[in-house]
Amino acid sequence: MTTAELLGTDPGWIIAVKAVMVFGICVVATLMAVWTERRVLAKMQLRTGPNRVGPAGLLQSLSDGVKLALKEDIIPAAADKVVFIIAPIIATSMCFMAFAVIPMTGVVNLFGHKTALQLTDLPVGVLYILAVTSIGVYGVVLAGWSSGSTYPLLGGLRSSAQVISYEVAMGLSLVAVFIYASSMSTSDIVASQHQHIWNAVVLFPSFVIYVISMVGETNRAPFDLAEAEGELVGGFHTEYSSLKFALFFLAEYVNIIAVSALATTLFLGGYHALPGLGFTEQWLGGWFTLIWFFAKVNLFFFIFMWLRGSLPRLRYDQFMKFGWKVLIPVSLIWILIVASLRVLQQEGAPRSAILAFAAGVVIIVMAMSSLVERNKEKVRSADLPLGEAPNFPVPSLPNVQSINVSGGK
Amino acid sequence: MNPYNYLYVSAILFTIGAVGVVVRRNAIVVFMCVELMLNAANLSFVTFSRINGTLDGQVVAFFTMVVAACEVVVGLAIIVTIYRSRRSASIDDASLLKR
Amino acid sequence: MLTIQTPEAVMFWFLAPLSVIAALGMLLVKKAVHSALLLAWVMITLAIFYIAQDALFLGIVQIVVYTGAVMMLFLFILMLVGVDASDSLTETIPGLRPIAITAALGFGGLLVSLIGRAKLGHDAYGLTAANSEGNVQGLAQLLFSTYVWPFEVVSSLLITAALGAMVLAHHQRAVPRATQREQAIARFRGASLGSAAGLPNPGVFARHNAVDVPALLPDGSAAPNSISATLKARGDMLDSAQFELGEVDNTVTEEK
Amino acid sequence: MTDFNENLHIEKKASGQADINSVPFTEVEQPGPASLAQQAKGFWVTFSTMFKKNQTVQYPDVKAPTAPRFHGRHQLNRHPDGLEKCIGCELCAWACPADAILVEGGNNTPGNQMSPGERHGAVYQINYLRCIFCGLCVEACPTRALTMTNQPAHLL
Repeated sequence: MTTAELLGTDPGWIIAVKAVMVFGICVVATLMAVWTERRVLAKMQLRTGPNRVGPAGLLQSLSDGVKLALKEDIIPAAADKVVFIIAPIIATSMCFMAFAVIPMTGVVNLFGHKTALQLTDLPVGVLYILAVTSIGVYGVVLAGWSSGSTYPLLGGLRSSAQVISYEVAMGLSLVAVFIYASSMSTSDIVASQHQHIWNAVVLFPSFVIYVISMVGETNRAPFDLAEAEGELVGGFHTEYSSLKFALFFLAEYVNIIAVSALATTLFLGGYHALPGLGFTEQWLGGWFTLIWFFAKVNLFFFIFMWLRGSLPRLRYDQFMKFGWKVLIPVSLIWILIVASLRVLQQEGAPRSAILAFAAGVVIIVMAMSSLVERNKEKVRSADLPLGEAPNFPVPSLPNVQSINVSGGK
Repeated sequence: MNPYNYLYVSAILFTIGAVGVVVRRNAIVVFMCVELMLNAANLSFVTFSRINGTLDGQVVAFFTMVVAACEVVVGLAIIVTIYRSRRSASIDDASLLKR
Repeated sequence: MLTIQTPEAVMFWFLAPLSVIAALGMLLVKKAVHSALLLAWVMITLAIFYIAQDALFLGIVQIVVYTGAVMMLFLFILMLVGVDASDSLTETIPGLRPIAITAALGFGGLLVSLIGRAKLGHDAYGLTAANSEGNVQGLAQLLFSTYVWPFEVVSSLLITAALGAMVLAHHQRAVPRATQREQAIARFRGASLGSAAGLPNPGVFARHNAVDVPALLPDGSAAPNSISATLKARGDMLDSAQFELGEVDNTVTEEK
Repeated sequence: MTDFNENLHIEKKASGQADINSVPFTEVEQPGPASLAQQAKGFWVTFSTMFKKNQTVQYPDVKAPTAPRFHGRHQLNRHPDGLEKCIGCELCAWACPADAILVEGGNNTPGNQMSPGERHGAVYQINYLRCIFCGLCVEACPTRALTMTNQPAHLL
């Protein structure tokens, strides 16, 4: 029985329970994620991080949330009031919706009913996630526009351009997965990986492109240009305070968890155990798969934190250049290769032909990259035109007749 | 209810879009009204596809979307170009050849 | 034979008026961004209609393409072109509005009455048969067999449009843009060293360090470079004289 | 470039002195983009740091010794015979850049001899919400009445 058929037998109350569970998991995971991020980042910087509220500071984010909720809610006079209020609501509700199609467990027993922890299974589930996240961006863009202030507007503008360009790369990286799984449904993709091998192995370039563009999509460091603190104050949410700001905060973290969950589903075999540990899936009546799922999601979340701890923020033009001139062409070429390989396989071409094709592609790519490298060397070694020597006075030092500023000669 | 109701909605939306093209002065809003008309036409394609029991209507709607995307890309580029030289996005200001 | 379930009818009678009201609002609101939002809402309701009519793929693609990309592009351009330029709703061609509304009423009435009278010759079928292999598979079957030529034509159109947009929006530089390094070298090799150490910050000697208060030069006049050209053009520049302290009051009041 | 820079034109130095124009520029080697291995090394730095010992001192719980010349809480001293050193001169208050000190002098009377000489500090208040611990008051004090201890101010 496929997951879609299994979910089709759910009575209404099970669906309601699962919806509440999805909501609860997202909120609790956000609270935990904020705490984890602060602790892990602190460890990366030889600090301790929050450790005062609750055991090991576990309740820190909860107390932060309560504090935010009790703060004064300010709507700037120049703001467009309706849009200003709607924006955080859009941002938050949409990222919760993305979780509806993510399969979190295999078959489990929920209150005596056999089901899987996935709210619904659409034949176009992954596209649905793309659609929902693209609506979620409206929250950011509208927040920037409606604040009636310069920096938020710049943040919103950056964010819209950023999301449009990185969603293209993201969508293209997913195409290879669709080709391999021959389905766009999340549960089918998980099932196909269970039969063969993780997509992260076969479709490694797609995996890398997805991971990069998911960081760009969620506005996280090193791609956090929409809220670049050094340049744009707070970016799109500069003018927000109190619960509305908390909603943006929540949206950001739920978004991170959602894209991590999608990455898990598409590339790391979803809720299934690591290869060779399949026997654990029967422990706890199938609920053990939830542990596997969250272990993988946390792996991605750790990558988010690791990036934030290691890399400086990109300049905006570098960021755009990277998206349009590197990620998109690379993923286009990769899709071509994957599609050709797939066709060769389905047409029953001999293994040697497939191998020869793959080897040919590898040789072409290497030749191209070495050509590019050689060109780069040429540019780097080209002399800068020597203009006139500088024309600025140097303070005369006591007992020194001439000063050689450049150290040479 | 029968599926023809969708056709009524489609007709009304199309009319509203047409009025918008005529009445509004901001080039971008005019453009959005054109989009509304295309969307309304799409709705009737999808409805007819359902009424006739074939998927051809949906394929046509799909093509409409692609063409609309092309149109938006080029149209917005034109608007930006006009805005660069005129500092205005109003369609009344773009009648330079007339005056 | 097609039978429509009650949930779909409820959904229709709830969403259809909303979408029509939103479309009307699109014409009536002043700000272009509000128009764009209302249009996005209309598009989302249309997507829901598509999904309700067994066009699942098209419904999702409608959201991804229209709401996600096209409307986002509109918003992007609106912000680029001038955010708070609210549209004037005055008529430029006299009598245009009544004529347009009358014509629209006539045209809309004609369309509606035509749809009301039209006869199909057969009952509505519904897509259960066509979607039996799945909506996506059915669409793909058609797209890559019957419609493969239009598909190719449309894709070449897409590429042409992308190129055309690039040509239109591209701004050719006459001279290559100076890199940071070249700018630094030019600063030191130029005729004057006045700017070698960078421009003065707003607020230098000015008793106020907000970005809209220019720095003062040693002679007390405002340094023109210390303030953003945008603020200057907008007229948002403040005179630093108003922040000067008055004469310090040196008179000692006698203690009681 | 712009108007006010034109006024600042600086004359070249006379010959014989150091002339920068005679010095040729040397091209400084620009590091190119880091290789993949170098990037990985950077990631390893942050990762390995996670397993090192924290540098944080859990301050209110664990009190690290302050530096020998730490500017801590102020202290008003007395002479060995028990008389106050402060003479109420208000020099500390005048020296204070943060305007944190309030001093009111009082006259010493035969029945109430607080300090040697004629005057003593009748009121001496330091507002620690304003104090910036710069120590200028200590420098200003003519009698060494005011010094700073090693203890953080808010601990008392």
